Amino acid sequence: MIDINESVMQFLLAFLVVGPLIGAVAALLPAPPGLKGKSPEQAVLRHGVTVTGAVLIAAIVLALGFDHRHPSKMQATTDISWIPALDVRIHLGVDGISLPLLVLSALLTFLCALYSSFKLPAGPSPKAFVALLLVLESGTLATFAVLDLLLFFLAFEMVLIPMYFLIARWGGEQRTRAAWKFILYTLLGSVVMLLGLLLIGIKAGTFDILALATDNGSGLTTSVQVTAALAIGIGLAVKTPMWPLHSWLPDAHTAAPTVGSVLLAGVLLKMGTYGFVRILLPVTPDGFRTFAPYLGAFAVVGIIYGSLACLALARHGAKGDLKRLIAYSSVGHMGFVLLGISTMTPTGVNGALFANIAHGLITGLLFFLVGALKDRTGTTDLDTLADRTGAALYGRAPRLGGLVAFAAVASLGLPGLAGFWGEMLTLFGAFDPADDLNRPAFLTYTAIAAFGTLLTAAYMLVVVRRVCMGAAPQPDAPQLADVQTYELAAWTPLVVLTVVAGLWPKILLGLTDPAVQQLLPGGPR
Amino acid sequence: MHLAYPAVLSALLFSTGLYGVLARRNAILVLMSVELMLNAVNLNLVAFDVWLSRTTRETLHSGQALTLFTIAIAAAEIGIGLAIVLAVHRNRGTADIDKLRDTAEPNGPDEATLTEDEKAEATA
Amino acid sequence: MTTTTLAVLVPLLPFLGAAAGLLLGRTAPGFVRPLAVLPPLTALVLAVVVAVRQGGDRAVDAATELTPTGSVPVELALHIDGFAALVAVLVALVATCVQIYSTGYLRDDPRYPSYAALVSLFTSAMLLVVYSGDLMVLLVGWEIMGICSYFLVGHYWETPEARAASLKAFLVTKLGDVPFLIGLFALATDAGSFRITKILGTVASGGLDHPTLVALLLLAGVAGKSAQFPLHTWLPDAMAGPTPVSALIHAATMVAAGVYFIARLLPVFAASSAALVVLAVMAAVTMAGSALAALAQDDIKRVLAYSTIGQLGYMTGALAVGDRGAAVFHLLTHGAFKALLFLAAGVIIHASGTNSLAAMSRMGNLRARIPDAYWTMTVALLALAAIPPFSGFFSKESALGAAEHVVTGHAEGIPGAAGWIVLVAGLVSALLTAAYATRLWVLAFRGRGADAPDHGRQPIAMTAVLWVLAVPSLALGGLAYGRLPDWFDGHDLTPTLTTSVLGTGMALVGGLVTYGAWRQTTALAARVPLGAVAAHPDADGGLVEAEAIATHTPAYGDMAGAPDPADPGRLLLGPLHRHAAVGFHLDALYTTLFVRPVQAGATLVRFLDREVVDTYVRGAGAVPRLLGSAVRRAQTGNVQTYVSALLAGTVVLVVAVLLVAAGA
Amino acid sequence: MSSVAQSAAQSVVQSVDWLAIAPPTVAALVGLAVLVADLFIGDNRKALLGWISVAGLAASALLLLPLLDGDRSTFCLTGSTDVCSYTADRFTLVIQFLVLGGALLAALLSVTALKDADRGLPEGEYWFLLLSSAAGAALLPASRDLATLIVALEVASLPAFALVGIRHGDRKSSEAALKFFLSSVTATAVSLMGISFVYASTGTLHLTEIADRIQHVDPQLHTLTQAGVVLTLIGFAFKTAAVPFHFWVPDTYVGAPLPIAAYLSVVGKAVGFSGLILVTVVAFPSYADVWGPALAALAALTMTVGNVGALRQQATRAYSAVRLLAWSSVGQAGYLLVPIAAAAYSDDAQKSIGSTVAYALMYAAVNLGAFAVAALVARTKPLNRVSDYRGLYATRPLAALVLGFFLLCLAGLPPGIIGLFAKVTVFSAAVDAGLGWLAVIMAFNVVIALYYYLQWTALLFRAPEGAEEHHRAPAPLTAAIALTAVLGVVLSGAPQLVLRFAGTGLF
Repeated sequence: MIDINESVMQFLLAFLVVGPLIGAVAALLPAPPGLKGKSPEQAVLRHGVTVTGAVLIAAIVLALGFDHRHPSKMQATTDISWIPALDVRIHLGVDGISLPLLVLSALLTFLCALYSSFKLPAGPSPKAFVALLLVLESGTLATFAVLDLLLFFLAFEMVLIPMYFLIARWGGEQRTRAAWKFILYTLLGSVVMLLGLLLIGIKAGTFDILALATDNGSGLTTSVQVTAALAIGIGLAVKTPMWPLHSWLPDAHTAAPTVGSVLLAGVLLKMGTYGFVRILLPVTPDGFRTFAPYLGAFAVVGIIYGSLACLALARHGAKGDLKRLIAYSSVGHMGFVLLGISTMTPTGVNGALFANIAHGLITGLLFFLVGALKDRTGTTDLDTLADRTGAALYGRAPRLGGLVAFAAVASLGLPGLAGFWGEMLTLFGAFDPADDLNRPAFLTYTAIAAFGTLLTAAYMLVVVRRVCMGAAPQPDAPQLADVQTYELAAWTPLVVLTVVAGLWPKILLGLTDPAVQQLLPGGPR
Repeated sequence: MHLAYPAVLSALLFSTGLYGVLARRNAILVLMSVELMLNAVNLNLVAFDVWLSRTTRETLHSGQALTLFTIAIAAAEIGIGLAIVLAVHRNRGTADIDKLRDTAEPNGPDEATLTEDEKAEATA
Repeated sequence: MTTTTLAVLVPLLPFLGAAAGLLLGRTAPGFVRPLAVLPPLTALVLAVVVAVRQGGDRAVDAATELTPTGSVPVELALHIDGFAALVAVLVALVATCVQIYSTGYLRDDPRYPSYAALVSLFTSAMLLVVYSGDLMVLLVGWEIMGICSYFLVGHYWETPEARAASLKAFLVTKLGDVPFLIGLFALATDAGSFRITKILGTVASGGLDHPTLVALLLLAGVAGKSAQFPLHTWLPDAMAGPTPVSALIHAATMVAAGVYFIARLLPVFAASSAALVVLAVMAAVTMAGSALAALAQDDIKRVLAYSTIGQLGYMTGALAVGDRGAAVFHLLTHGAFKALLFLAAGVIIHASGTNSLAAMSRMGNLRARIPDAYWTMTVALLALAAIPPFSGFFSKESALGAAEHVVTGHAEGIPGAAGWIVLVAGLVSALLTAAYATRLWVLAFRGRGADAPDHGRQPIAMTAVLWVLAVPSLALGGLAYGRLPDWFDGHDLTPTLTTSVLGTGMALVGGLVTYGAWRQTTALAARVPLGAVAAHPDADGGLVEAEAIATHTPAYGDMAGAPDPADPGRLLLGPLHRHAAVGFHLDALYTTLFVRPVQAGATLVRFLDREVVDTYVRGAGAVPRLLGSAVRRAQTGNVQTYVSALLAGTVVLVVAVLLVAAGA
Repeated sequence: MSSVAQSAAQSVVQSVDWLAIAPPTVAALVGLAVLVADLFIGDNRKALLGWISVAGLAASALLLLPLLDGDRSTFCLTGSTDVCSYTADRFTLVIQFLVLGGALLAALLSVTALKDADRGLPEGEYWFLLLSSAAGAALLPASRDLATLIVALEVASLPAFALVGIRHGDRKSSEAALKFFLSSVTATAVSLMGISFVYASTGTLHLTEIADRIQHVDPQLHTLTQAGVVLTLIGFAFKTAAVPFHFWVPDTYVGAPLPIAAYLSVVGKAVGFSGLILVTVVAFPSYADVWGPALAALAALTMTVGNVGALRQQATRAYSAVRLLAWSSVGQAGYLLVPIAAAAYSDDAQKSIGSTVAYALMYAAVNLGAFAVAALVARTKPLNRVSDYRGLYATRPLAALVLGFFLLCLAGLPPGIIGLFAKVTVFSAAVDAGLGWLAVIMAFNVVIALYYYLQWTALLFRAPEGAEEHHRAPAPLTAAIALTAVLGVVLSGAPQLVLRFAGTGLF
C-alpha cells in the first residue's frame, strides 16, 4: 500500500530477524533498559513487551510497504555471503507466501509477551523467560525470512533449545519427559532434513532457494530428487506433525505453559508446512510427485486419527485433558494443510497456506482460553471441569464461555470464519488434483477428509457442551472471574483477525495466489 | 639365507610377546613381553632391509635407520614403563595388573562403595 | 438507490444489527430491543421494494470478486429472480414478527441480548442464501444458519434435552453438508465458476458430465437442511429450543432453504430423471411417515415439527414433478401459517403452563383464556388441512395439480412414475394432515375438566403478531389467480378440478374420522388424571416453556408420546401408535449405525496411540540406553581385557579388509 | 680444497631449513631450558617455570606466522630434492597451530593446577614433559616419512604417560598411567609391524615414494601390503581413540590431572587424526578401497559407542563430569573420522580432509573451554561430579553461560553456531562421498549426544541446593576460559575463519 524505499524494507526485514536476538541479550543484562516497573520482574517483562511490540510494528510496516501488486516477486531482499566454504549466504527476502506467516508470528509472540507480562507462568526467573521468548521469536521469524537452505536449517534448529527450556522450566506436570520427547524427536527430524538439504545443495551446486526454485528441479536427477524429497519430507513431517510422527505433540502441549502452547501450535507447526511449500514443491517437483499420494494418504489418516482421538478424550469418564485434546485437533488441522500441499495444485496449496494462518490464529486463541480456564479452575481435566452435567461456563463466566464457543466454532471450520476457507480450498484442490496424480485416490481423500470435518464438528461441540453448558450453576458454586482486561487485550486481535480473514479471504489469498502460481511447476513462469 | 626364516622367527617372537602381554599378571613381565614385540619388529625390519638391498639395489637402508630409532624408543619406553610400575607398586604394594580396578566404571551407585582413602583424598 | 444497493442492504442490515447486539449487549441493555426489531423491519420494507421493482421479469444480477482461489474464483454475487424476491419478503416478514413476539415472550430472560443478536444473524444468513448468486457464498449463509440454529436450540442450555438437541441438530445438518460441499465442487469444476447463471448455462448446454451423482450429492445436503426423510430426525428434537426460534428457523425459513436451493437449480436435477424419481420417493416417504408420527405425538410443538416435515415433503414432491412455481407457492403459504401455528402454540404453552396435549385435554375452556390464539390457530389449522378458502388449499392443490399434469402425460422429460408417487402420497397425507390438525385442535381447545388457570391477558406484542400472520394464511391463496404467476415464470397455479375435489374430500374424511374417534375417547379423560403444570406459571413465556420441556420426560415417561387412553390418535393408529410416537425408531437405528462405530473407532485410536505409536517412540528411546549399559559394563578396568580387545579389533579389521579387498 | 670439502660435506650433510622446523624445535628447547632452570630456582619461585613454558609455547605458535607465505620442506633426500622428511605446508601449519594452541591452553590450566597442588606435583618435570610432548605433537604433522612419523608419535606419547602418572601417592593416577602405557605401547608395536610390512613391499619409508611404488607391488606381496596398510593405521587410530582402541580413554582421563586430560583429549587426538590423514591420503591413496571401508566402520562404531557410553553416566557418581567429557571426546573422535573415511570415496580427497581439520579446530577450542570450566568448578568441588554443577548459574553466571555455550557447540545446536556448521561440513563431506548410511548413523548420534549435553546444560540453570560461598577465579584459568569463549563466539559469528579449510585443498 504505502511505498517505502528498498533499503528501508531491507532494514526492516533484517531488524525482524536480528532485533529479538539483541533484545534477548539485553534482557539478560542485570538492568534491562526501558520501562522501569515496580520490581525487576516487572521491568524485564515490560522489556519483553516493548521488544516484541517493536518487532510487530516493523512487521506491520513491512506488510504495508510490501508491493501487493506482484507478491510473487521476492522483496526486501538482502544477500551477503557469510560462509563461502559452505556456500552459505545470508539471503533474506519476503514474498506473498512468507509475509502472512511473518506477521502472524510477530503478532502471536507479542500477544504472548503481553499476556505473560500480566500473568507470568509459575517457574524460575522471568528474565530467562523473556530472553528465551525473544530467541524463539528470532528463530521463527528467521525461518520464514531466510532464502538459503542451510540458514533455513539453522533457523529450524534455533527454536529447539528455547522451546525445550520453556516446556522444561515453566511447564505443568510430566514436563521434563515431554520436553525431552519434543526436542529429541524434532531434532532427529531436522537432522534427517539436513541430509536432504545437503544432497540438494551438493548435487545442484547452490544452497540458494530462489535459484533452485527458478530452475525448478531441472538441475537434479529424478533419483536425487526422490531421496532428497524423502529425507526433507520426513524432517518436515515430524515438525508438522504428520500422522505417524506426531506422538511428541500431545505430550509437549499438555506439559507446556499457556504461552508455550500458543507459540508451539501457532508458529512452530507452521515452520514444517512452510518448508513443504517453500522447499519441496519448487525444488524437487518430480521427487515430491512420487510421494504426493502417500503424503495425501497420511494426511487424511491424520485428520481422521486426530478427530477420533479427540472424540475419545472428550467422552465422559475418559479423564481427557483439554490441552491434549486441542493438540490432537492440531494434528487433524495439519492433516488438512498437508492434504492441500499434496494435491500440487494452486488451489490446494493456497488452501494449505490459508489453513496454516487460520490454524495459527484459532488454536492460539483456544490455548489462551484453556490457559485462562486452568488459571481459574486449577485444572484442564475435562472430567473434573465438567463433573456431571457440565461446567456451565455460559452462566458462571458468560464472556469466557462465549469466547470458548466462538473459538470452537471457528476451529470446526464454520464458513464466514477463517477456518472454513483453508479447509474448503484444500478439499477443492484434492477434488481436482494435479493432472499426473491419480484422481480416484484423491477423490477418496476428499470424501474422507470431508467426513473428517464432521468428526471435528462433533468433538468440538461435545467440548462446548461439557464446558460451556450444564445444569444451572448453584449459588454456592465457586465464582469464576470473567474475562480480565489484559486477557481481552491479548485475545481481541485474534478474534478480529479470524472474523476478518473469514469474511474477506482475499486479504490472504490475494497475496499467496500469485506466489503459488509461480511456485508450482505447472503455473505460469 | 632365504627371507622366510627371519620373517617367521619375527612372527613367532611377536606372538610370544603378545601372549606375554595378555597372560602375565606381573607388570614387569608384561613390560618385558612388550619389549619382545618391539624387537620382533626390529628383526623384521633388518631382515627386509637386507633382502631389499640385495634384490632392488636399495642404497638408503632406511629399514636399519628405523630399527635404530625403534631401539631408542623402546629404551625410552622401558624407562618410563618401569617408573610407572614402580609408582603403582609404591601406591598399592603390589604390581599385579588384575588388582588395578579403581578407575573402572562402577555399576551400582557408588556413593556407599567410595573407599576410605578416596574420601580422605577428596576432602584434602 | 438502485435495486442492487437495496438488495445488498437487505441481508446487511440484520447482520449489522446482530454485530451491534453481540458487542454491546451487556454494556447498554437499554436499546437492545429496538436494535433487535428495527433491522428486520427495514429489511422487510426494502425486500418488498426490491420484489416490486423486480416484478418477475429479468433477474437482477451483480457480482464482484470475493477472492481468487487458484482455479475457480469465488464471487460476491446477487441473482434475484421472482422466486428470490418473494421468498425474501416472506423471510423478512416472519423474522420481524418473531423478533416482536420474542420481546414479549422472553421479556425478562437475562440472555435476551445474545438471543436477539443470533436471531438477527440468522435472518441475515437466510437472506444471503436467498439473494446469493454464487454457490460458495450461498454455502457460507447455509452453514451460518446451521450454527445459529445450534446456538438458538441450545438457548435453554440448563435443560438436558436442549443440550442434546442442539448438538444433534448441528451434526445431522453437517452430515448432510459434507456431500453437499462435494456436489458444489463437482458443479464448479464442470461449469468453471460458482455463479448460478454460469452453472445453469452449462447444464443447459449439457456440460454436466454425471448429473445423477451431482444431484444425489446435493440432495443429501438438502435432505439434511430441510429435514427430509433420511436426515429429518433432528427437527422434532430441535423443539427443545424457544418457540419463536422454532417458528422462524424450524418452520418458515431454514428448513425451506433446502427446497429453495432445489428450486433455484432445478435444471440440474431435471437433467437426470433418476434423480427426480429419487426425489419423488423421498418426498412421498417423508410426507406419509411424518404425518403418521405427528398423529402420535403428545408435545404440541413436536406435532407441528412433524407437520413441517410433511409439508416440506409436499414442496419436494412438487419439485420432483418439475413445477418449481407450485413448490415455492406452497413454501410461501406454509411459511406464513406454520409460523403462526408455532407462535400460537407458544401462547398456549404460556397460558396453560404445559406443552402436553394430554394435559391440555384435561383443562376446561382454555379458549376463553386466549381468544386471539384460539381464532388465529383455527385459521392456521384450516389452512394446514387445505380446506378451500384458506391459502393452504390453493398451494397444496397447485402441487397436486402439477403431479396430475405429469400423470396425464402433458409434461415432457419428467418420469411418469414420479408423478404417480407424488400424487398418491399427496392424497394420503392430505387425509392424515387433516387428521392430526383436527386432533390438535380438539385436544387443545375442546378439553374438559377443571378450568385452565387464568394469568390475565397475554402481552400485546405476542397477540398482535398472531393477527399479522393470520392475514397471509387467509389471503395468500387469492394471489394464485392474480399477480403471483408472473413472479413464478408464468406457469398456471390455479387448482385443477379433479385433484382439488379429491384433495378436499380426503381432508374432510380425515377431519371427521378424527372428530368421531375423539368423541368416543374423551369420556376416558375424566377417569385417568394426567398432566403436570409448570412451577412458575406467571413468569415469561420462555421460562414456562423451559420448565414444560424439562418436566415432560419425568411426567409422561418420554419426550414424545404420553400414556393417555383418551388420545384419539392412539385409537386411530392402534398398534402403530407406539412406533409412531418415537419416530419409527430411526434414532435408535442411526445410533447403532453411525454413533456407536465412531465411538468404537475413538477407543481404538486411543488404544493405538498409547500402545502402538508410543511404544515405538519409547522403544527407540530405550535402545541407546541398553547399548549404553553394555558399553559401560565393558569398561571392566582390567588392562589386559583392553589390550586383548585392541588386538582382537586389529585382527578382525585386517581380516575384514582383506576379505572386502579380495571380494571387491 | 676447503670449498671442495665443503661442497662434498655439503652434499653429504643435508641442508636444514631452520625456520621451517622452528616451531617444534623452540618448544623442545624451552622444555630443556625449563628442566635445567628447575635445578637453580628456589621452591617459592617455581611458578616462574610455568610462565616460561607458556611464553615458550606462545613463541613457537608465533613462529608459524613467517611460514604462512609458502610451502617449505627440509631434510630432503640428496638425490631427488622433492622427497623430504619434513614439510611445512598449509596442513602442517594448521595442525601445528591447533597443537600448540591446545598445549598453550593446557599450560594455562596447569599453572593453576600446579599452584593449587602447592608442591604436590614436581613443577620442573611437569613443564618439561608437557613441552616435549607438545614438541613431538608439533613435529608429527610435518613428517613425511614413516620413521619421523613414528618417532614424533612416540615423542608425543611417552611424556603423556609420565604426565598422567605424575601425581605421587595417588593410586588412580599411577593405575591410569599404567593402563595408558600398556595400551599405547602395544598399539605402537602393532603399527610398527605394519610399517615393516609396508617397507618390505615398497622398499622405502617416504610417504610420497610409498604412494608411487605401492601401486605396482609384485602380486605375491599384495596381501602382505594390504595387511601392512591396515596395521599401520592401528597406531594412529588408537591415538584418536577409535572404538576397539578406546577402552583406555575413560580410565586415563579420570586418573590423570585435569589439565592433562584436557591436553590428551585435544592434542592427543590431533596427533592421532593428522597421522591418520598423512598415512591414508598421502601414503596410500591407491589403497583407498582398503582403508576407506575400514575407517567408515571405525567412525560409525566410535560415534555410537562414545555417545551411548556418555548417555549412561549417572550425574551423582564420582568423577562423572570428567568421565562424561571422556566419553564425549570418544564420540567426537567418531565425527572426526567421518571425513577421512569420506576422502576414500570422494574424488577430491583434500576437500573432505579439510572438513576434519575444520571440525578439529572447533572441537579443540570448545573442548578445552569445557575442561577449563570443569577445572574451575573442580577447585571447589574436587569430586568432579556432574551434580556439582547444579545451579552454577546462581554462583558463577558467566562460567555457566560459557559452559552451556560450549556444550551446545559440541552438541551442534544453534546457540553453538560454529558447532552446528562444523557438523554440517562433516555431514556434507559424508553426503558428497555418497556415504548415506554413515550420514544417517551420524544423524542418530547427534540426537543421542544432545541428550547428555543438554541434560548437563539444563542442570547448570537449575536452582542450586546448598549455599555457595563465592571466591575469585584464578587469573590463568579465567584467561583460558575467556580465550576459548571469545574464540567460540568469534567463530560462531564468522565460521568462515575455520571452515575455509574445508573449502580449499590443504596439501
